[in-house]
Amino acid sequence: MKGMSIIVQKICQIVAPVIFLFGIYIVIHGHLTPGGGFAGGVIMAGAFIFQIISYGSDLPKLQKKEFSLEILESSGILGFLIIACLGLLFSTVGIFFANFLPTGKIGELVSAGYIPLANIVVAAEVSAAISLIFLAMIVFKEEISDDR
Amino acid sequence: MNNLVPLYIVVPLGFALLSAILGKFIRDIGKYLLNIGLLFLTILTIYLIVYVPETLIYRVGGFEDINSIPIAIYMMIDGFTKILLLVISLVGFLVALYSISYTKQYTAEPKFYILFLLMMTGMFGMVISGDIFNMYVYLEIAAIASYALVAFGIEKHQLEASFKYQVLGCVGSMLILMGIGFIYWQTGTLNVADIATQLPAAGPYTKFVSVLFIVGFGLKAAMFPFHAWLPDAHSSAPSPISAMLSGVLIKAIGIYVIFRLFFNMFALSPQIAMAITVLGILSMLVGVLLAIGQWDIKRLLAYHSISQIGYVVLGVGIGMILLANDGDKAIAAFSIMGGLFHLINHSFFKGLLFLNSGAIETATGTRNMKKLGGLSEKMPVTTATTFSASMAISGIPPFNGFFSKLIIIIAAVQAGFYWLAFIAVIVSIITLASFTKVMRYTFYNKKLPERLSKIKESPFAMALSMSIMAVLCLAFSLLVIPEFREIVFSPAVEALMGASPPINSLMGY
Amino acid sequence: MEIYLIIILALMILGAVFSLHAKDLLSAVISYGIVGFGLVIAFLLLQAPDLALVLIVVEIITLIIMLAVIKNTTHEEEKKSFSLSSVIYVCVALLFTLFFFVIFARFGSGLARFGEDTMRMATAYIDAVHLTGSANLVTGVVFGFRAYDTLGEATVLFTAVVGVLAILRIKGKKEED
Amino acid sequence: MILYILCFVLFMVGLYGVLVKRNLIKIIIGLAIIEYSVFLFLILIGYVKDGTAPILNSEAEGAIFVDPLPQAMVLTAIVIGLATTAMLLSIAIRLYRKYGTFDIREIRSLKG
Repeated sequence: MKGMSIIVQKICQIVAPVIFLFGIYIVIHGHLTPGGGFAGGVIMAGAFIFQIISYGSDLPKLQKKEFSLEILESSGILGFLIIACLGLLFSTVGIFFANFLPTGKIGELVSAGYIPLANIVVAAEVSAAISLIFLAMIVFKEEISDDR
Repeated sequence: MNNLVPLYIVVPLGFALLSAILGKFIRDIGKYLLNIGLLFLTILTIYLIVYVPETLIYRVGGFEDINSIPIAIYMMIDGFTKILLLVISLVGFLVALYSISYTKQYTAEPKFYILFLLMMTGMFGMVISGDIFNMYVYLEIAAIASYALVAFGIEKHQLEASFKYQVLGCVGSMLILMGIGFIYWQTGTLNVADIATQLPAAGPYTKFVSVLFIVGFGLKAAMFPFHAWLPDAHSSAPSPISAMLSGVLIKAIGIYVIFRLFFNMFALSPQIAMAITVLGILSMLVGVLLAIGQWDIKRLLAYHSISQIGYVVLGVGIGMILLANDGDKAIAAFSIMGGLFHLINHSFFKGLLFLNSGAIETATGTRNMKKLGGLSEKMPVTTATTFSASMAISGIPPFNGFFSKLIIIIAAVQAGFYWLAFIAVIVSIITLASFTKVMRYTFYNKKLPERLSKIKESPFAMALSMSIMAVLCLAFSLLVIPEFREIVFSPAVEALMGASPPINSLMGY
Repeated sequence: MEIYLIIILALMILGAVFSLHAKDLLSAVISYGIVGFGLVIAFLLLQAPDLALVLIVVEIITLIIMLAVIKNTTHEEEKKSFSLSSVIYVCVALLFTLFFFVIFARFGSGLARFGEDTMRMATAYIDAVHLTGSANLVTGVVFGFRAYDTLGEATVLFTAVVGVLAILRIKGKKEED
Repeated sequence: MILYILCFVLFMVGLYGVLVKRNLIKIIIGLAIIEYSVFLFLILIGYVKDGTAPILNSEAEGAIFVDPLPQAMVLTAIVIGLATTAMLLSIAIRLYRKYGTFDIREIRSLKG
């Protein structure tokens, strides 16, 4: 897939890291300001897609990305399931989604028990998932144009 | 005891994710994880049915009710749920056994098993949840997994069928979400038991909301006016998947929710009960009339699924009408038991029929009965299992279909709906006619055509799972005996009706 | 505040009608964007910042994917053939909307008017913040009280990705049989 | 009450797109419009007159809050809507590659 013009690539060089950083900010502060796992994950996926569109890359590199993103995605949800099951094992009364970490003072960065962990893990899963959907469509269109 | 309840979600979901990660490195990890997981869940369900008769309530997250308003999501396993859990796990395990050798023909085999496990997660989560929005989320998982599985073979007709199925499924889901919005608007809560206390008995508002739910879940269960997607989706899906769709999916995310909502959440109103029963009768008639002209085996079976679902809805619908017009409670309990018994039986013989059609298709390469003939010489096991399944669906005595249809017809007669019983008998006779046609044209009529001479019996895993299912078709007719009936059906009927008289007194022995 | 919502909703309906009647697929997809971004503004007006944030980015990505799909396909749609079914449908739709309006006008009084407080389960979510400890109540509900829904919902996205990858693979069946 | 009626009209426009239109992409757009109208309907229910966004920061001590529960539901439903649209689009690409057109009439090779 050929990339876009030099102007777009230069802008992407400057803007994509900022978008990615903004996504990480939204995820980390999920339990304090609006946003959270889903919003941050989607923004990170947007930064990734922005780079793919503006720079373009050949087929094998895209397929290699696809492989690593699938691993990231399934381990993301597995992490979320493990956090849920940790509630089953550790918390005093042993319930499925129990909040086994101390909830701390409301408003501080490290405060809401396992919610920041869950935010990070879900953000990884959502960003990998949406980038994979976009990659699958690009790789598919790439392969059709190859054999036509 | 309560900590067993989340296992129904953790095991299939955990195994799906493990097979997604490890599947990249170890060749057939998905196949084994699927079978081990479903075998474990079948044993867990049988243990729950036999040894844990009481209802299990489980608050996810451990948040206690604040001044008697439930704030956590409830997981609830009662008698009715256990029947569905048994159907899902046992039929799922046998179909997983069957698909070990069936899916060798597909390229992305590991993805097939990941999607199968995710469909199981969706169905289990849907059946054990006691919260309507939670039901919607897990319904969506099972639905999206089944959309992908229907289109797994990527031929023209499979893609087109899956697209039509997705469009109607998505419209159904959005109607359900709108219904949930209306209920939240009226009651302010999402817990099924809590809504039952808050919802006003029978105003025009509750009727509008129940119509929304009937249309939404009717689309999912392919009842009469909304069955357009079922023949295409079930006939073009890979055979183990159409066995799961017909046998289990339309029950778990369609019929189960309609009964759960209209018995436990909405107040019983005579008009709604009559509407549901009429839909059941129409599905019964339309399904079997459309099935007569079919020559493609799987399309014929798909139309029969619609008519057999009509039987289940008819059985439980008569009970609902009697309860709504506060008629005789014993007959209502009896007819609900007949409906649930037919639900279990239909899962087994319809699943077996689809597996047989898959075996015929892999052996001969075609499903069109005109091109088949005289297979009984080369494929004795498949012939035997198809024979037992055809007899079961047409309701021939030693098989389970006969007993459940008999109970529904007796209940209809006792409840005074004579023309309902008459229609049920007529439909059963037409079913028998179309299945003798299937047996004659595919297995017995003329000499084996020469191009089919070199076909061989279906592979071991397929033959094993088909024969186990055929034996189960016979074994489940033992459920009519009072002791077994007491264990399996009394808690289920009680869950739906609230305290019900013992069913044995009715059968007179 | 209601006036702005009514204006935006009218714009969304116009955008939706135009996107369905647009001759060219590209203009259909772009006018579909009107509906999406109108909804983002409606969410902001209805005090739902979380949703506005998620929806604006999801909308952009949906538009990108749709444009990728119709990039080099036939742009112009088939010629406008007058179909009876669309007329029937429009009449049925008008009838149904009238019926819906009558039902709502007659007994709508039983329901809470727009802006009235209908919370029952949610009052507990607002008072029992200390249980989850999250300052953002919506994240507290999504990841705390109803975390089981979020697990299901992350699984929905995982299922969709595996489904898309399974459908978009190149060869469906192995060549030999 | 006018807001709920407009929301319902948007639902009917989406349903029109799904039932009457013959182009695959138009059907997918119709479905997405139905989804958006149901999300708006859920949030309209949750709105409380002059309530603030449900965030507990310093200056929102005694303020009235908007209902957080429909917002959590719609957050989940948005991602489900994205998943459904992605599945529909992948099938639309595949059908386009096989049939060369997005028009459902030519694709309508299946009977009844």
